[in-house]
Amino acid sequence: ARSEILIGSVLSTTGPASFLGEPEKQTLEVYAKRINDAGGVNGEKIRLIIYDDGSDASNSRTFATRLVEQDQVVAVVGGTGTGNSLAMIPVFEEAGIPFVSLSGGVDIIDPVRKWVFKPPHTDRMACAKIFTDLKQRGLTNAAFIAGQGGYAKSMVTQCRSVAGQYGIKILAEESYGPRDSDMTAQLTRIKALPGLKAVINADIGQGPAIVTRNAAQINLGMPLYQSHGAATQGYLELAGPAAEGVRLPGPSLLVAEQLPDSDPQKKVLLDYTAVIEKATGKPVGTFGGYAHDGLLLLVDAMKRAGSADPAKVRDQLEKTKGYVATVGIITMSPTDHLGIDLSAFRMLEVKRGKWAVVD
Amino acid sequence: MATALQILFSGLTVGAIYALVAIGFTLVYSSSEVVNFAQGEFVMLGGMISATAVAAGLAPLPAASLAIVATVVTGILLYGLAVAPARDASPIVVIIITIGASIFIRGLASVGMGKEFHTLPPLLATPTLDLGGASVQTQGLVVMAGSVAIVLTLWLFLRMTKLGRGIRATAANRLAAQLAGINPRVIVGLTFAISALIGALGGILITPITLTSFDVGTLLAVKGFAAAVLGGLTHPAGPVLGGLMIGLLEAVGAGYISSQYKDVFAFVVLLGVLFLRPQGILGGRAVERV
Amino acid sequence: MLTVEHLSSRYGRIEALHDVTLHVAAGEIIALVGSNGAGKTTLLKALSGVQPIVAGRVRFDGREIQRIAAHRRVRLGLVQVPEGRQVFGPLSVEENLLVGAWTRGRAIADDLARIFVTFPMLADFRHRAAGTLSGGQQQMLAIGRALMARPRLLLLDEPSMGLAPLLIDQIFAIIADIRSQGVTVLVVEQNVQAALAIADRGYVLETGRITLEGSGRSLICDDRVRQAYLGVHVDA
Amino acid sequence: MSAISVEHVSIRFGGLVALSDVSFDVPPGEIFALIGPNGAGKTTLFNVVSGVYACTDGRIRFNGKTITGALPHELARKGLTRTFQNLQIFFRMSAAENVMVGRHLHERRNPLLDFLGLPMVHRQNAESRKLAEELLDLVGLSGLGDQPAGELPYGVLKRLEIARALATRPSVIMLDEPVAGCNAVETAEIAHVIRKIAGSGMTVMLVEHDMGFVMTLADRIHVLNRGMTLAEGTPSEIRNNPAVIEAYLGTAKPGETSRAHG
Amino acid sequence: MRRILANPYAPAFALAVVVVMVPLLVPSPFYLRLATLVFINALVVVGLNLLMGYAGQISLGHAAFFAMGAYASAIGPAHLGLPTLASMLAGIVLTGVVAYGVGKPILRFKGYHLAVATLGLGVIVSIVITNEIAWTGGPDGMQVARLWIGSWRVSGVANWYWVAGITLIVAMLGAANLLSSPTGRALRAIHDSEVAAGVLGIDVARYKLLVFVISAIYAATAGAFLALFDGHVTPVTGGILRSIEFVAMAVLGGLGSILGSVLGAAVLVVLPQALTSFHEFEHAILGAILMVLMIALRRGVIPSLQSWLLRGAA
Ligand SMILES: Nc1ncnc2c1ncn2[C@@H]1O[C@H](COP(=O)(O)OP(=O)(O)OP(=O)(O)O)[C@@H](O)[C@H]1O
Ligand SMILES: Nc1ncnc2c1ncn2[C@@H]1O[C@H](COP(=O)(O)OP(=O)(O)OP(=O)(O)O)[C@@H](O)[C@H]1O
Ligand SMILES: [Mg+2]
Ligand SMILES: [Mg+2]
Repeated sequence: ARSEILIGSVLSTTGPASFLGEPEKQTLEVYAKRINDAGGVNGEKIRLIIYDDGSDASNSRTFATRLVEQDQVVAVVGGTGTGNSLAMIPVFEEAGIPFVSLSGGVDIIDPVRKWVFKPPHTDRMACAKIFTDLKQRGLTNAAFIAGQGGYAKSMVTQCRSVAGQYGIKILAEESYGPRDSDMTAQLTRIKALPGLKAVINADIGQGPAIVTRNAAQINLGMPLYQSHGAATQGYLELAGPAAEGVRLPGPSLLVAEQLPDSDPQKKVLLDYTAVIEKATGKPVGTFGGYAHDGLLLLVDAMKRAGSADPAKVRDQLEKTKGYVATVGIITMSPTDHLGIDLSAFRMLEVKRGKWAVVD
Repeated sequence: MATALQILFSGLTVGAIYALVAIGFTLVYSSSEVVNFAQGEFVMLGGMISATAVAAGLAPLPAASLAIVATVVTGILLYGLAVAPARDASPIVVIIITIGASIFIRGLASVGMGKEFHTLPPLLATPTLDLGGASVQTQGLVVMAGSVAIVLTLWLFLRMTKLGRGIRATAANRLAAQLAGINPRVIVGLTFAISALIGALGGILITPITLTSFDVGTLLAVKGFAAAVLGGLTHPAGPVLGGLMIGLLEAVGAGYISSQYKDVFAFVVLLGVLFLRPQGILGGRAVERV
Repeated sequence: MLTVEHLSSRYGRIEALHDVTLHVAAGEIIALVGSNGAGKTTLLKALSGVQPIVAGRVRFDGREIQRIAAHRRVRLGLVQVPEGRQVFGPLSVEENLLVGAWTRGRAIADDLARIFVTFPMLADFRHRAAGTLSGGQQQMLAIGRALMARPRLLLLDEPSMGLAPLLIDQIFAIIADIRSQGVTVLVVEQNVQAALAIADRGYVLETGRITLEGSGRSLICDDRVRQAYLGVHVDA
Repeated sequence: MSAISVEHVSIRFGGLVALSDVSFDVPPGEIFALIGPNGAGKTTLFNVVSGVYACTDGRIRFNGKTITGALPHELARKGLTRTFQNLQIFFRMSAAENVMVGRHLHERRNPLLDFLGLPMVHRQNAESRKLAEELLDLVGLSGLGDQPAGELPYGVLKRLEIARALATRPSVIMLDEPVAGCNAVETAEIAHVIRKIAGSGMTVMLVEHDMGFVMTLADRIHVLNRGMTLAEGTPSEIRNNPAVIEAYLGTAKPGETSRAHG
Repeated sequence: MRRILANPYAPAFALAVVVVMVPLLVPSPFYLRLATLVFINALVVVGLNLLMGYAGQISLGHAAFFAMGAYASAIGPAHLGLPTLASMLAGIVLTGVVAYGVGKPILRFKGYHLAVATLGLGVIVSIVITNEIAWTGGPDGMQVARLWIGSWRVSGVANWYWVAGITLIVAMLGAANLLSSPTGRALRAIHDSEVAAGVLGIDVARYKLLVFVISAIYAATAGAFLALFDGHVTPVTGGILRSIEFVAMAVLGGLGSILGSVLGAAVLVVLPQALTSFHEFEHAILGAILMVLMIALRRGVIPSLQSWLLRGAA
């Protein structure tokens, strides 16, 4: 037997998606160390090999090949953007290596592919969560303002496709560029739409904070929703008081302390929060949580398989049942490589500069 | 009406930001015909060092001073260690060197100051103002005033002072400048230092609006470069005009045409302008005789 | 005032100057003549410091200057009018002249006025961009710019090139005049006759070597010079 | 029919009138010189005739056909080319390649065939190269073909431009100060070359300040002053024209101060 | 020595030797993939070098042509039901046509103005690709169907290695042919003096356009190869950063040197792979190496080495 279990990862720690990739990388590193300190997996230490694809899908593919051919890893967790994951999938499918993707796009697990799994919420779930909330509040006319990155575009596309099911009318889809610093023009245009009841901002990075501030600046006068991409402490700090009242679908991770003790996730969430805050000095966020779930799902499957053999690990991944993760409680099956449902999301609202649970 | 005004202010705010970045380009260009692509990193350093220092507990003013000093030192080092040793290299080679420098600076900044976004408090206590039914960020006004002030100073400096003349002479003909007793190294090094100063100042002023992170430099540099060229690299007011035009066109595009294609709109209009005035909006006629 | 000993200089593999030795005494006018490609320009550039030298010594006022940077030699009073004029194109005529006085203090208004008297055409165009001037006008500007530095030793590279006949006369008159004001002059000229006529001494440069030297008058009378540079057919 | 006729040509740069109502005719095969004080507009006139500048007013005809506003390469195709006072050498090429570029119009050039590198392209290259060497010989630059042009001295480059222009096989060649920077011997060599090409029927227009050169070479001389025609005539007429002496030649007899000529 | 260095076909032969040797020396699919990426990038850079290094016209928008070739190969089969080969070829031709249409007006600009105009072209193309999600899949990109040439399914590293390698050799031979021809001389003349080229009968505008179109076709071919090779294409393919990277490759290897173009591409493709072991310092080191290389070999790697070798030989 080998003395080390090699696990590969390709993340976007630079480039436009570095906002996601960086916390993913930190989480993987912190947890790999913890796992090894606790004796490793099946008595063997794990070793992570992490590459930065600079948010370029062709690079992801090159690194995927490198992981398989040169490094000979037994499993891969990673792929920050959906495009990056999609570009790598054929490599892992061909090589027969289990791949736990950290990207949001539903295309990754729909259709189901033999070797590909993914813990993160899909953007379609975020849409559903927002639309449900809108409907409950009777705000059926909404407009989108979104960035031009993969996360934002994909979310808007998904939302558009399910809006009808929730009786939501989308009156406008505005967008802004990757480094735009003032979105008042777009918001002004949206604000002037007759009958509009709510605005949804789909983006990651600095965009949501600027939109939130600009909305306050021009006195938008209607509820503003963000996506789970803004579910970070950083957003609250950057947007400042302007964020008051903003809602978003977020993982329980952000409100772990507010959960009742009976909540099955509470312990996992608090543990994760404590570990990351101690190791990095930075607050936790949704995306780091994905990496935590991805790595631990793999480790869990390896433990159940009693080996790091790729095929056995894959089979065990597919048999994951009731696994408590930061995104929710995961139960995979041959027809479902995602394993969570809408209940994994909570509607959060910013109250006095903090996240508060609405439902 | 209020809508139009709001869009106008949005355009002016963004335009002033581009202008502030663009000004730094013209200075180095005016002494060496080189566009320094690390200019965006000067802007980044100004904002990031200030923000990091503030986060570490420093008061805003000392933090900003620290950022400015550090950026100017970076500018001088960039010239002394990377640009000056390349001596007689052609401008395109020096440009690639500055691109290498910008990758280098960005890489170190990401390690040293992290990859998170940061912000700084705005300069004025009232963050927004109501003007004719539209609301503007006071910081936007500060940025506008700042860029106009910098350009005026720079213009006076280049046109009216001996040193300014020396800078322009060095750009026009380095050999002849040497034969007139000018030390081109000192001159070009000086312009790097001043443009780093302008960059850092710009970075500090715009951060309350744009937020900042280790990689803001690249796109700001691209927009600033376009603004500087379109406005006219050889005229000190060129970058401001170019920046404001790009900002306004983007805002008009986003507000009235299509927010997805606002950049396309801005670019097409500006290229049209370039056809009418190939030397840039304010650039002097090219003096090239046979 | 200037002594050059065993100077060699090269462009890449090609040696353009071999073992050149010459001297210029204070107050002299020295003419340097030679065919196209002889190395005259290279020699002047080596003296002014913009052309590296591989061997030899250059002494100015007894001080070795071959390691001193070009811009610092200007401060010592060694000023060159470069070949091909090299004006600052985008700068105005007046600004070009002011840059010429870079190494000097503030009292330059008189000098400026004097240049404008010498070259009235420049006065007419003082606010025009130098790059738009005609070739001859630029030549005047280049000479004027060098004079603005108040040289002690003026190196002139083909000052009469591209100038109208009237002006050529004037240029040689100016050379004589500035010498009378105590400036030493080393002039490279293709107008060999005129140059040797006003020169105290002259050197002939052939493919990078000094092959002849002597007083201006003796060189004009030298058969080799007459045949090679003045186009006078001499029966052997 | 005149090879070149310039009819009432004017051009302004901003406020400056560089040429004002200039007219003259150049008969085929003539050596026609243009002289005048610095800044008189000689180069500008060359620029207008060769299509580098568009004139503000007036008309230019070439072998009877109006060419006003035509681009330089169109004129070259018709048989008109020139050299430059401010050298325009292809510095990144060898001397021979500079001349080969002048053969452009007479080469069969099809980018696709060129891309494929067919043997005919190579044959043609060899032929052009040979012709280039011949022209270099003609202007007295034998053996310099392989020298990078950027490394050649000023005087050599002036001749290289002449060889390059000749390679286009023009019917009219315009030379802007061809002997600037040349000593008397070199000047005589170039005069010889010019006589030779004029002898072959080519029309030569030239600008030059070397009066010895101009007076011995030109059939006719046109004098410009401040953008306007001052005089036109044969060398001896011009030499003795008081207005020309006053504005341009000076009291000294041409040839004495400007340049010695055997 | 000198003869070899001066031979215009030497670079293509040198590359041919390398193409044959690499699979024998390092048969791992990963290295072959890297080599293939080098070939694909080099294809763009050789074309760009014709434009920049020889004709002296800068382009900061060549990734736009690269992306057009890539997306045409993807969109044809996915949305129009065309065979991959046909849509690839159509895409390359179409890119040439676009380059012609765009080049006609913008090549009137010079220097930095041309840089900005081409930059604008790049920005426009990447915005279109990002926003026309129905056609392009938006920022996440789209799958690309496999290429069939007759009954040969061109997929996998081994196949693409040879396709890209041989195409590059052909492209280099073509470039070398072009340069030692009237067309090439016209381009080089334009670089040094447009006005002199004009009075010698060269239609400056036409030749600039010609080389712009040729370089666009090189880029589009390379883009198509990348898309078909990866099986997935995203808008990053056409981003400004990619355009700047191409320019950096050309300058690093040496403007005006065909072999330099290949080397420049090789350095900038391989270096990031080699630097991964530096983890977070990867980028800082990449930037530092780029700077040091450019300072030390300031005419580009190949021309600098060449003049150094020649000097040594003399
Ligand atoms: N930049 C250069 N690179 C290489 N060789 C050069 C360079 N400049 C000049 N040379 C060579 O050096 C030699 C001397 O040139 P130089 O310019 O000094 O001659 P010159 O006497 O001034 O000629 P001219 O009368 O034509 O101006 C010539 O053989 C020339 O080919
Ligand atoms: N492109 C231009 N822009 C502005 N002014 C110009 C331009 N071209 C020429 N001029 C002006 O036109 C006038 C004539 O210039 P031109 O070069 O024709 O003179 P020239 O007769 O050739 O003089 P020289 O004998 O000194 O070469 C000059 O005053 C010059 O400054
Ligand atoms: Mg000379
Ligand atoms: Mg002239």
